[in-house]
Amino acid sequence: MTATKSKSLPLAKRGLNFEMLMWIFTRLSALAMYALILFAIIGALIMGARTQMNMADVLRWGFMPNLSHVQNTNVPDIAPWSTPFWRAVASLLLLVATAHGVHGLVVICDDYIVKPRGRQIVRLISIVFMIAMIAIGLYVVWTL
Amino acid sequence: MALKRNVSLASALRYKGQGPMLTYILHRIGGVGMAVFVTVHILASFVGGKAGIFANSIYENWLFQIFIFFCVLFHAINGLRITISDLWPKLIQHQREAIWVEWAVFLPIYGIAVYVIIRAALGG
Amino acid sequence: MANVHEFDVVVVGAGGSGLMAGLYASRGAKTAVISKLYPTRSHTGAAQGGISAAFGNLEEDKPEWHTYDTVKGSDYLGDQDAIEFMCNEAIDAVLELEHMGLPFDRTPEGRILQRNFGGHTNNETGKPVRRACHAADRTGHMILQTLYQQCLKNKVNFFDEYQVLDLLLVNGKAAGVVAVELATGELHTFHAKAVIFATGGHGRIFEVTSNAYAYTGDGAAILLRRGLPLEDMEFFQFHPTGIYKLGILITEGVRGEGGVLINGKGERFMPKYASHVKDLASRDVVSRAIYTEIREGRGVNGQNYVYLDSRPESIIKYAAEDGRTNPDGSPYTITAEELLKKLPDIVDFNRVYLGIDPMTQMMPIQPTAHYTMGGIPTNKFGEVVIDDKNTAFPGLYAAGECACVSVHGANRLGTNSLLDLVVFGKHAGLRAAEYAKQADFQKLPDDPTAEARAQFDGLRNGSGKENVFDISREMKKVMFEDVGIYRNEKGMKAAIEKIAEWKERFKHVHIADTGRVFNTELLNAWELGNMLEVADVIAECALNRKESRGGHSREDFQKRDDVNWLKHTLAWKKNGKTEIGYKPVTITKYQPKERVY
Amino acid sequence: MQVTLKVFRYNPDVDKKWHYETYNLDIEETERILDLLELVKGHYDGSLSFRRSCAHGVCGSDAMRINGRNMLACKTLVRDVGDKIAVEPLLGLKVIKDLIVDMEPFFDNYKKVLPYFINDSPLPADGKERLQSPGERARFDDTTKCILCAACTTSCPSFWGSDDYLGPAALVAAHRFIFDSRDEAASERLRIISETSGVARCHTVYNCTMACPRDIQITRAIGELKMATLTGKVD
Ligand SMILES: Cc1cc2nc3c(=O)[nH]c(=O)nc-3n(C[C@H](O)[C@H](O)[C@H](O)COP(=O)(O)OP(=O)(O)OC[C@H]3O[C@@H](n4cnc5c(N)ncnc54)[C@H](O)[C@@H]3O)c2cc1C
Ligand code: HEM
Ligand code: SF4
Ligand code: F3S
Ligand code: FES
Repeated sequence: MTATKSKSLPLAKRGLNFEMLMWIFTRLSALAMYALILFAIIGALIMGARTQMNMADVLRWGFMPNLSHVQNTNVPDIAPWSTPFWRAVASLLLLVATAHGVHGLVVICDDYIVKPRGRQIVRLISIVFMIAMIAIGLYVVWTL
Repeated sequence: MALKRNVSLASALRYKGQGPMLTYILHRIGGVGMAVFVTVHILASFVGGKAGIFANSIYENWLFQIFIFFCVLFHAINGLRITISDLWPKLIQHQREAIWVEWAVFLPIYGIAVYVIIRAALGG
Repeated sequence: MANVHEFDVVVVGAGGSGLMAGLYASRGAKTAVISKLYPTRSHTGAAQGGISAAFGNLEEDKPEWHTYDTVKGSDYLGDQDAIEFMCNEAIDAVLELEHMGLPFDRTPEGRILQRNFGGHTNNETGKPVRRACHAADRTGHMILQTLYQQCLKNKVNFFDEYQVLDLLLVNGKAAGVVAVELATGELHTFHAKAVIFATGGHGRIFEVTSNAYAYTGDGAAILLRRGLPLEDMEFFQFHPTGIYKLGILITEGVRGEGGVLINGKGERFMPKYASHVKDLASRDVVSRAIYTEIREGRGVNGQNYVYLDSRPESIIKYAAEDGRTNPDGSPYTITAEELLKKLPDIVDFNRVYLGIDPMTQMMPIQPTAHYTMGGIPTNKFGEVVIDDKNTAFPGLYAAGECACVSVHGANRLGTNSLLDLVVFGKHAGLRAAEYAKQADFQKLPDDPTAEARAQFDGLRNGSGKENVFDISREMKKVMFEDVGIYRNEKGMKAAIEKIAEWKERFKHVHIADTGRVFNTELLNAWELGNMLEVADVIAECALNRKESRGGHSREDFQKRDDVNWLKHTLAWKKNGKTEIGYKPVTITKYQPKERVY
Repeated sequence: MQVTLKVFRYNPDVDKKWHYETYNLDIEETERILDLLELVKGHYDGSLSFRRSCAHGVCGSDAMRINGRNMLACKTLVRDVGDKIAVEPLLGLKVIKDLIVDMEPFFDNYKKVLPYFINDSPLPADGKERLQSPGERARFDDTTKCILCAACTTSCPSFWGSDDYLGPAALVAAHRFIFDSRDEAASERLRIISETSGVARCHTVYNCTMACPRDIQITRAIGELKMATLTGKVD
């Protein structure tokens, strides 16, 4: 008997679909959020947050590296905190978190709403909602 | 006539699942909690004005902080556990240990945070 | 008429034999499979050890040896033409299962793995031979699942949870069956050209049994009521190793892997009774040996059980004693890990029901009522035959444990039943479909459900003084003690009298449930009626046969008597009385001789 | 030993609503819950209805909720659950009578995943078995053990939500064939289980794994399926 041969099905045959793509997106986005948050926290510490901010403020910044999250702190110079770089990081986090969160809500709805029509409606609403949130979020991030 | 299949929330919660069922419920609460919070937060920053101030007063309420921090922390830690065991299905056989570790990480951090929040609330 | 369904072939029962029959019949005819349980709940799923076929994947083996072993195992009461037919078909039958996807355990070369089983030997050396193809200790489960799955694939029509109550015979031909739909309590008539019975056995008439609650002999009783005979009902197999008191089966595979029986004094006793194959002697021999030990006071702690020892160190010790070797000639050894892989469910049963670990502790065991050798007489094509000349009854077929071909004669070898299901289930299905092609529907009686309804009404309208549970418990006890492993005239006569008494009491049972939906109380009562019917025939036939042979051992006639009793029993019910006739045994190659293991 | 047995009762022919009935029984601690139910049926109330057949945990008839958790009544001894015993029907399926639930949606889901061996290639030239190494055989051993008792599926919150979720038992069946080296329809099955009603609805709640009387590592099997739908690797 020959050794076990490895078996892999081509993509076209197994027809990978949206459901599973979103499933893996949820996990990968979770990891991405960890990475981004960690990145923002390290950034804050490098920028001097150790002495000028308390832990809660650092975390708040970490979860959304947005200028408004440092305005109430003792940081003397908030200019380095509002560079396009940090705005970009914040935007990325916003995109990832909104997609993750909205899809999460869709998943929850799927558990209870079964009729194809109902599911369509949920998906429609959530897409509109997601786009709106991203637009508003980006506006806030880039204009504040 | 047969009884309907509907599972009421009460009977669902009475089912004696174990650790993972509890984490699933809390994860779900955490996820929804955060989604609602983030939405309101973004909208509040966007609208500003009176509504914004009102929203901010909610965030500053210590009870709310305890709740939202729970959502964030638990969802994040539990989400990491899920992600790891999903990406490496072989690790699923260690799920019991994973749940222990999860609580061991979550409880002290959350405990300290709650302490800080309450102290701040009493002090302020 | 409401609730009348029309099919060419109707199969009653969805165990291994029923599914096989349904699968094959549906290829040539419009077929329905009716079962009182969901098909996957059938008792075939409980079979553990294996299914035999002389592949010789591990050591030399051939179908002729298998044939001879089966003839010898049957104590020469098996019909040799049918046995030869079955053993020759075995290889293809098992291969077909494999081709259907059945996950057999494998040899390193990737072929089907086989193990030893009682009574299966190399005819030249007399040593046990590895003939039982298996999937861990869940072979029956895999067969049942695989066949059910193939039936789904082939879109067989199932009527799940319909209990058949009556067989319709018109103009001397089968015309269909009547069944109750459990979920609604409604009676349905299945109008058919051919009917196949595959309803399994009736071990539930005994107190300690490995059999399912569903094993109440429905098929046999229905045919009996319709005036058809049953064959060799006195032969019932007691499996040597059931869990003490519970009767849950511990497969012979344990001994196949090297386990041994130990009495209360800590001695291995089987060599005394079967010097060649010892613990792997055929079941009747081993069961009697255990009982003899117990009767002579060598049970464990003076109780009526002995030990089955499957601890790896014991296995290795006794294997060395026996000079047992691996196929390559090296001494036989086994580790706890390997054993766990080969017998996972056995380990599980011990843990759950006894709280012991068979790797470090011995299992308390006692013989348990296990298998119905007798049943509905058929020929090797599954056609029901109704007299000593083997006249087939048109349109009526039977297969599996409820049938008596007879390939098992007075004692069945382990693993031969699963084989029987697959081989004769298939042929019954093929034959029935073939018959249905050229036959016409018989006209149904005006009120086809009358008889079934009358039976139910009878149960509901008695005086309501008697309790089904009590009658059934008394019956089980008496049958196990007096018509069990050892039998004598006095005990059996008393049992027959008691059966008559219970039958009288049964007419007055109390049925509290007046509903229609899942009236399990009514159905259990109806099943008790079947068991009483079958128990009666068993006791009468056993009393009548004045010899000891295979599973039938009489203390008052201890020897096999080929001059007077080398013949099958046929039993009819006429006006409430059992009538007994005989049928010759087909002997082709193997003349009866003394049976030593 | 004295136990109290509280049983969920509902008889559609007479009751409008379900209720509990309590029985005080004197039994051995080594008796099965199934034995207690038989005793009640035999001596207290013959109308009590439940399914059972094999009585030793291999047929899958008698899955029910015992003290709030899905188990087989025949594989649970009194000593495992204590002297206060509550018995209720499975969740998420219609209750037809007492402890009997409507199994059709469960079996319908099972049937959706093509739960049968598919290999239309010609048989080996020698007409014998399709070869399979012990390793390949071991790959899917765990999921061949399923007895379709429904304990898993009816313990799953996703299934409680809606029975269009295939549920763990159906996924176990899919696993059994997808990872069988001899089977050729893995891709069709993967497509089926990656629909909205499939593996994506499993939130790793583990209730299934803990309920399974056959000790099948269901959550792990589902995990392997999830990865297989993404990577296409089925060995
Ligand atoms: C514990 C155990 C272990 C065994 N191990 C082995 C082994 O290792 N090797 C071996 O060869 N043999 C073994 N046997 C024997 C073998 O498993 C059985 O003889 C065989 O499975 C019987 O199959 P069957 O198809 O005749 O009946 P079953 O599989 O029992 O099927 C009977 C069917 O009939 C249906 N039915 C019954 N009455 C009615 C009715 N009135 N109306 C409608 N439907 C009805 C039932 O629902 C069921 O579907 C074992 C038996 C037991 C009990
Ligand atoms: C580090 C941060 C995060 C991690 C590690 C994480 C991880 C996960 C994972 C793994 C899931 C899938 C759970 C499942 O399928 O059972 C999930 C679901 C979900 N997440 Fe997150 N998440 C994070 C942040 C967020 C944020 C910021 C939101 C809100 C905006 C959010 C909202 C949700 C929602 C609503 C669900 C669906 C819950 C469910 O299906 O039960 N998550 N999360
Ligand atoms: S996987 Fe386990 S719990 Fe689920 S149906 Fe199969 S045996 Fe029952
Ligand atoms: S309980 Fe349900 S959510 Fe998944 S792990 Fe089991 S199927
Ligand atoms: S009665 Fe068969 S599993 Fe419990």
